Amino acid sequence: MSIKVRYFASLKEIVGRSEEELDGQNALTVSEIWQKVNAGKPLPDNVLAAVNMDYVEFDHSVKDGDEVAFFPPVTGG
Amino acid sequence: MSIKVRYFASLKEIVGRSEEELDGQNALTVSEIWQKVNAGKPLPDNVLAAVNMDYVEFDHSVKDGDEVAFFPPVTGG
Amino acid sequence: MIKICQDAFDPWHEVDSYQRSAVAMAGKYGATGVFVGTMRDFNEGDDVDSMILEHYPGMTEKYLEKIVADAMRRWQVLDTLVLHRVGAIESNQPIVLVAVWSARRGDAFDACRAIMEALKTKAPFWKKEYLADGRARWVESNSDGYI
Amino acid sequence: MIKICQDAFDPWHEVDSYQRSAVAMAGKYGATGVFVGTMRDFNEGDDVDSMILEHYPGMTEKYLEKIVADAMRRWQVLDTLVLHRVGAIESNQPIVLVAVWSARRGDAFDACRAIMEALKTKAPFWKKEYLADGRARWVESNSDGYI
Repeated sequence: MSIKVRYFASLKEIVGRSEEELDGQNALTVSEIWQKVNAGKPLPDNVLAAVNMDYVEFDHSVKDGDEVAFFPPVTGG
Repeated sequence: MSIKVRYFASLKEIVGRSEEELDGQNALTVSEIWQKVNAGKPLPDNVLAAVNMDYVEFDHSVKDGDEVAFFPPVTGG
Repeated sequence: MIKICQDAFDPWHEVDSYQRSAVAMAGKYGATGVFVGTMRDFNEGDDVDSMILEHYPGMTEKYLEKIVADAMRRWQVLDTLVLHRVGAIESNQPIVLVAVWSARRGDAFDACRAIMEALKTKAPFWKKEYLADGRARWVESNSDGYI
Repeated sequence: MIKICQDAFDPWHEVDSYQRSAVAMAGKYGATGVFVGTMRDFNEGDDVDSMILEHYPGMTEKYLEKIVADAMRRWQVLDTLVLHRVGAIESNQPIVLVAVWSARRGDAFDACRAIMEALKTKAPFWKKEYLADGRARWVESNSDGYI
């Protein structure tokens, strides 16, 4: 099992990748996931997070098998 | 010259006519016009009045040549 | 544009063709707000078969012009289309169409709604309903849109 | 119905054909509120040639379903149609369509606007603009609809 991390829109261009897998982690928060896969780089302002396609706060605890997504404010419609 | 008086919708059915002419009158208010052509019958509740196709109050003074209309609340749309 | 329609109209076709003809606003409008009022087959608990829409020719057009001009003064609107049916109407036929084109959505939403509300309180149209049980009655007043 | 569209769509044709297919609501709806968002050829003072609309497949549908369900709980709505374009879009092409059918106009107006506002703040779509001067940029945030 693993955690899938995804990036969208401008954030995908900033981090330079669209997705990655994080193996054998548990009980990390969304913030800690970001730190782990982005070498301690601070989260850009205004970034939103979703776990399993639901908006979450950054202290939300991620389980093995979850999909975590980071993206800028939405601009559809 | 004369004043044209018109009725619409349910009010037209109540008074039993759609229009009439009132000759040689001047400086009457809209209320007085109604009294004159309706033999003193009281104005039904909620009736609206227009002079020359603009809404007016019942104390509006009517001039020779004007068109006066009486009708119930509007229900279009 | 404002039109009083003696015959049935297709609101989506009207909006589409008006929009295509209004070439000057192509690329300028980001928002279109549309309202269509359609005749239901029920009202106040009764089945309604058909309806006659009476109006005051001349005053109708004058007030629709006023109502649209007021909305265009108040909001940033590029263009509007207002159609209202008169005469004999059957259930499921459109009665009124209000369409507003603007650069931004706030103006389109607000102006479309304001035009409809003003039309409902000021434009001289009256509905007479013919019920399934044979009765006929004048609709007495317009509601606030929720009852 | 909710649809994510890869290709250009004609909003008036979509509303018309959906309405014709929804035979159960014929005669029941007295009000239809429609909003169409269209790509302008300008934004923030610059000429815009085209746009890429990115989205988060799966989450997009999930949030649109949520948004519509919320509106249907809150207002008396008979049916809704929500379409949103993704991929490469040119100026003057529709981006989004929201249509709401209800018995009375208050519900159609309020639900249509609430769905649009929720879509603008919650549905995971992102716009990248390609400007006439050769630059490209991500749109950074949605406005309140007036600026």
